[in-house]
Amino acid sequence: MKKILVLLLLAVVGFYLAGTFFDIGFGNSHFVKNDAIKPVKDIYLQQTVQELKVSNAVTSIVVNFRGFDTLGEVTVLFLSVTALGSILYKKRHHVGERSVLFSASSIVTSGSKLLFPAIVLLGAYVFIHGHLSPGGGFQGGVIIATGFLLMLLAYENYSVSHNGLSIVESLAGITFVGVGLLGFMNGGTFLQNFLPTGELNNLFSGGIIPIIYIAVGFKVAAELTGVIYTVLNEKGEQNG
Amino acid sequence: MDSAYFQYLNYAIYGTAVLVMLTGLYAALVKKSLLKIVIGLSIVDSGLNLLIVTLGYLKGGTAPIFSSGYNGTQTMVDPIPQALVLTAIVIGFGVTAVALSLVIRLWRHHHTLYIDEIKNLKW
Amino acid sequence: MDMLTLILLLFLGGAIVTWLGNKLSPVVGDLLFLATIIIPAGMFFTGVTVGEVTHLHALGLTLTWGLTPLSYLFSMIVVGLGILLAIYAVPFMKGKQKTGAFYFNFTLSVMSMLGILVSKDWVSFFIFWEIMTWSSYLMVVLNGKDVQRVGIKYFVFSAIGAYAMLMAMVIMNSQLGSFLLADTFNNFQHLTTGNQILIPILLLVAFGVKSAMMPLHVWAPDAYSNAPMAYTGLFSGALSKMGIYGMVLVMVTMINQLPEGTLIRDIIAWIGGFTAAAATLWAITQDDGKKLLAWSSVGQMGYIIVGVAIGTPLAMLAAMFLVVVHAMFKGSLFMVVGAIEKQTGTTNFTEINGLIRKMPWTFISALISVIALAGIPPLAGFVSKWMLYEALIQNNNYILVILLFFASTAGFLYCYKFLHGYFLGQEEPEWAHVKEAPVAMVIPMVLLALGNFVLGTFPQLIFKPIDAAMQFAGYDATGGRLWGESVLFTEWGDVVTLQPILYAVLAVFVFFALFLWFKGTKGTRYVSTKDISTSGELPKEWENLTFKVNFMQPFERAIEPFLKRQIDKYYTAFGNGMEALFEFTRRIHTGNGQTYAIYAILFLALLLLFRVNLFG
Amino acid sequence: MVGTPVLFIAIPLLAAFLIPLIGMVWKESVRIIPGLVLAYLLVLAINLLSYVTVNGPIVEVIAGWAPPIGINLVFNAFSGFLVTIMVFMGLLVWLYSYRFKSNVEYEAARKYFLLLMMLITGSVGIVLTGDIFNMFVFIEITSISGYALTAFYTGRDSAEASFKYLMMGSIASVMLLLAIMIIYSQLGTLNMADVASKMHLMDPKLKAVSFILFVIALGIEAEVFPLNGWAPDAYAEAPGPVGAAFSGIVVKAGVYALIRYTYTIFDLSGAFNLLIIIGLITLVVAEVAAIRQEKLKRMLAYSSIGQMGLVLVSFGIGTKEGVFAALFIMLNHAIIKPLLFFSGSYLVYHSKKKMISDVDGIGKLAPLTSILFTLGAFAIVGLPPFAGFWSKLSFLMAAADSNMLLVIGLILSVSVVELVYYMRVVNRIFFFKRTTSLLTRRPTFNAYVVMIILGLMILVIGFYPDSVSMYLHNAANSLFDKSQYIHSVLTATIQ
Repeated sequence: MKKILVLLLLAVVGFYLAGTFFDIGFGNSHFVKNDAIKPVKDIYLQQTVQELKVSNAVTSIVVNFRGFDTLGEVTVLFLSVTALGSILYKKRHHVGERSVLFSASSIVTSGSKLLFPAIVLLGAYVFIHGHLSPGGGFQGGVIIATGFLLMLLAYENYSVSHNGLSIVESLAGITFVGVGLLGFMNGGTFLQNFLPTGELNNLFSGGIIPIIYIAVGFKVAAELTGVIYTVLNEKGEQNG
Repeated sequence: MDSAYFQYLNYAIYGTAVLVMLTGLYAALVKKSLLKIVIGLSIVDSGLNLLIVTLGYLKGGTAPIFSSGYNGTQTMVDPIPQALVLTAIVIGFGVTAVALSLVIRLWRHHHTLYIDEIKNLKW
Repeated sequence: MDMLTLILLLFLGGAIVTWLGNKLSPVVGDLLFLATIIIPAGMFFTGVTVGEVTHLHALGLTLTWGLTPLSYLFSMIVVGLGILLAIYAVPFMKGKQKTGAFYFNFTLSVMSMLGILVSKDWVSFFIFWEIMTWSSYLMVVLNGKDVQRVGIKYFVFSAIGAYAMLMAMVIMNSQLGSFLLADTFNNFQHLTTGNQILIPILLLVAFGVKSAMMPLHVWAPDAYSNAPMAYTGLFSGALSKMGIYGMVLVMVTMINQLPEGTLIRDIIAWIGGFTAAAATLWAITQDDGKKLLAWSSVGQMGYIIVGVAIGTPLAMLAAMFLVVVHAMFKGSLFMVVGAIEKQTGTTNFTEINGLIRKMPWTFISALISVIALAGIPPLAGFVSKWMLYEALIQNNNYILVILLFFASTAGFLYCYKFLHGYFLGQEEPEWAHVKEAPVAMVIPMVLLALGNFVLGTFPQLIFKPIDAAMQFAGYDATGGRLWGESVLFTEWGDVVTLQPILYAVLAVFVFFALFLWFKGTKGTRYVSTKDISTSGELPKEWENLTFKVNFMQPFERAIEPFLKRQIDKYYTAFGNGMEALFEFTRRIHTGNGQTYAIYAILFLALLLLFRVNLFG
Repeated sequence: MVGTPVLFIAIPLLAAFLIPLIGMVWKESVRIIPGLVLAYLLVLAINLLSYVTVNGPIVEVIAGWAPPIGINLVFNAFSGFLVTIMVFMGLLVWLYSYRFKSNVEYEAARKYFLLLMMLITGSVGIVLTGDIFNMFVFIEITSISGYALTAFYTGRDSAEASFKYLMMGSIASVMLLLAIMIIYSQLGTLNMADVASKMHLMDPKLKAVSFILFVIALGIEAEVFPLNGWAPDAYAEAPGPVGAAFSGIVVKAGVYALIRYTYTIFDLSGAFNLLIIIGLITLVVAEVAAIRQEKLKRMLAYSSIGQMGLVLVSFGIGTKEGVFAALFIMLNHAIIKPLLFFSGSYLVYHSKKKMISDVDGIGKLAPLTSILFTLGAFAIVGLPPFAGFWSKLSFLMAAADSNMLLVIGLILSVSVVELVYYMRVVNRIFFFKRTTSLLTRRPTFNAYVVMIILGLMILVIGFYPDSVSMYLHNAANSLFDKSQYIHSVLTATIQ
């Protein structure tokens, strides 16, 4: 009964949603054909090369044009880590008793030890080159976090320092806001670029964009690791 | 590429994205296990992200990256949906993490993941 | 700061200070309370002149305050009763709980009633009306008995009335662009026809609730009897008169301008007549003095409503006279019950007997007030009722006269029941310890009772203000001597005195008193109900030895079919039905998170389906 | 000017990132810093509001890109007014809960205050932002803090409430993103003013669909009827001050968002009718559900939902007077409902199930708390001379001016219901015999201060409504003047 109702409702919703998007159309420049519409994406693309000297337009949007969103996004991550800690908070901590069913084989353990530095390096590369190539702070941070996930899965008693994570997290966050505020004091607006933008396609280009993206990379890595670690340390069988 | 082909792609891609969303919604609305509900919600997110990225596509477009030898901004796909989807993914991750931790809490408290039994608060 | 604002602020501040002072020490609270009532009241009588106007501004609205002759008449009742009951209340509340709350709400009630009377615009009228409502509500629930039923019933009806008024006033404001009473009355013709009907009806509902008009009266008996007796005098005597005040305003201004006016007047008059008759029957069946007086109050309000609704000069005069007189005798009677409650701890007729020797002053004021209540000649009640009958006959409302006459006659029954129940009959040993009430309680009630005497003899004392009030309200047919329309006064020419009647009746009265006294002094022996040794039988527990149980049994049997139909029951059934519906509605929130999500999708689907209807 | 609107976001974020660091050295800082931040924000808000009153709206450009390119924050009379209320309430909530969890360890306190601060920041961000996607981000910040705070107490059923909230919140965010993308795909911009100025170009069908999606998404935040199933649970299970923050701050942000879309961004004529319809349904269902509640906080929660319904109806009237009344109701609700939550949670402090019957006769044992609760109850049902009366009166006047007699009648009948359930509680507090043996808890000094401040505000507004009416008028004008909003944003430059 409930299923049928839900299916019916979803059919209605789907019909209208799909209809809407079919109307919008795929692959064409679907903005309303009118002179009054000057899509901001054109400005973004232009300014990305001309002003910011950043080759990855997505990065320039994420970090600079819409950097405020990204700040919020980073905050969301930060909050979800805090929320996780608060939701799963217990007065008596049982650290180290992880709910793994069986320990990993030696192939896995030594293999992950081998891979771990490479993964971290890759992650660092991705976020350092965020403004030049596809990728960036979030992607790099996630890659690093997967490295930690691998280690945590492979070693039953691998532990990450909570304090360390939270220091990294905080420092990275402070860097982000701090750079923003510096722009506020220097150039007049929050998150405004105040460094020389350099040459296009150089590592040192784009002004504050790489700095922020590196901070984001650290932050995301620390936060994701924190999430994984917190959930992993949750002992299932315990009575709350 | 002719326009009829694109018309099919239109239906195929948007249809898929909407279908993924609806599948996720169905799971979230009908499945009884909390975990499945959470999975359903993240499937909805995936479908949505697919939809958003698709919206930015331009016929014959290139990636919005100014590597050496790029030929004009006119052929680049719209970078804004990509930037937005990045944000959406991250937020979706955060929400999923919180949701899973809540599932753990509910398991601790009720010793069940069956949503019909978690109804202490009602009316 | 001008006088009116100052007076109202003094009341308000005094209320708070009294309440705090009472926490400090009861004596301080008592003194502060008396000061709070008496000082502003004195200022009101000395410092405020009719016609003076004050303006205040709030939220872009202008609040206008000023005294009119009509409100002056009512304010005399409020202030007079307020002072007397305040004096009465201090010993009454001694040793009781929640004295501070009592003083606070008493003062606020007096303040709000004065506020209503000085309001010249609807906003301040409504503000004071609501303050009056909640302060009296807190009094009704003060003793903690049956709070959820009685208190909520009172508040719900008051709120319905108040919101009806609120609706009427915002409609008038939007249509006429003014909240001023005068503007809304004068420009009433500019409203659309629908609103011309709607607004008076809404206002009549509002005022009908407070004045306990028949289908809206169900709160009154319970609320009157549940409030502390020191307050009920004010409640029944002055507070319910605010409804009458409003009704007078509506009747003489709006209804008069309506083509359907006569029909509405007739309907209201009939409702009033029916209220009087039915409430009287209910009063007869009560075994509790409080309840009896409460029903009697409802009945008396019925008379007043008839007078106001008929609206001829004489009828209005009668109604206004009854307003004043009712405040006096009902105030006094509630004080009597309060004194009895204070001294004996109960107010049930079947439990108390023969207090006449224990509480003689209380008895005397009860006697005088009851005579006034019954409308027996020498006292003021007679004058008002006479004029009312006369007005009705002049207006050819013969059936209504018969109804009222029936009510009035039946009223004798409960009047007698009241007197007999408390004061006559055998003396029981268990009440041997009862003493007369404290002087501070006796003096106000005797004063009020004597007031009936005075007004019954020299009605012109109050005719002058009533006349002024009625001229203000638009009656000027007889050039300021409206009482001349009544046979009662024209018989003796222009002089408004009733001394001849008084002397005649007094002579008969004294004769009978002397007769009883002479007869009574010869070897009277006071016996209790259980003292039936003369017949040689021993009474058993269950044997009914007193008349007071089933006092009016044959009569009650006669009116039983009528008593079965209680409006209260219908309201209760309606309320229960509503609550069941509410219970059903709230189960929409089933507690299952998934269901809520389905609601969201359902809502989305609905909006999508009706997109065209909604957004074109 | 002492600062700019961006500090409303930047300073709390900086503090949020700093707190874990400082907390390692000085544990008490996790309590104190949020308070200092909120106090600073209050000073800032008041300063900016008075600046705005004189000099017109402030449009703050972020990252050096003037609208419509970059994101911007708009601090005008309307948003500034709401921000001031929110920050003020936030400060009071902080003060109230300052010693609240003193028996809990450092970790819990750190998380609690951090999340609380971010809840307020997120709400402020929703109100300030001038970008539709940025609003989505702030809504998510608010929601995640909300989920965590709802589930803060581990002992109760709070996780259940939080999970319901999260489910609805997820659906909301999906709908919101869909709606944003539909708009973006048509107009190629995300800036509110830009979108608003181009809205007439959009295909009416797409416009309607995206508006519907917005209504669903923001309706979940604003607790509109069929979408508000989570709200009573969350209010009841969250810690007392968080419930107060929800009703005083978060809902306001949700309603703001809904109103901003209806009034400024979309130009759909049917939108106002829709607001009235959903507002009325919300009001009726919530009040009707409230009267049958057995738990105090759930009752307050339903009452809060009902008030929001009234606000929506008032906005739906669509006249300046209606907006004025709606803002007045919001202001009063922001003052009164926290007072009720604060005092109410002390009244049932030691009760396990928080039943209404547990307050029987508590008036004797905890007189001041009871009187403050009663004051709040009287004020919220609109009894004069307290604050709620004036907002109710202005609402009715606005509705009467638009000839909505049936709406007036319905709302007044619902008000009777509202009166009944509040009076039942007041009766129980003062006029019932104490039946339980539960102890009463004396509120902390801070809690007393907060409650008395709120009580005084109720009295001040009640006796002197003109003390706030200027701000309300300015705010109403500012919301109503759509072209001025668009103009001021699109011509904004970097100061």
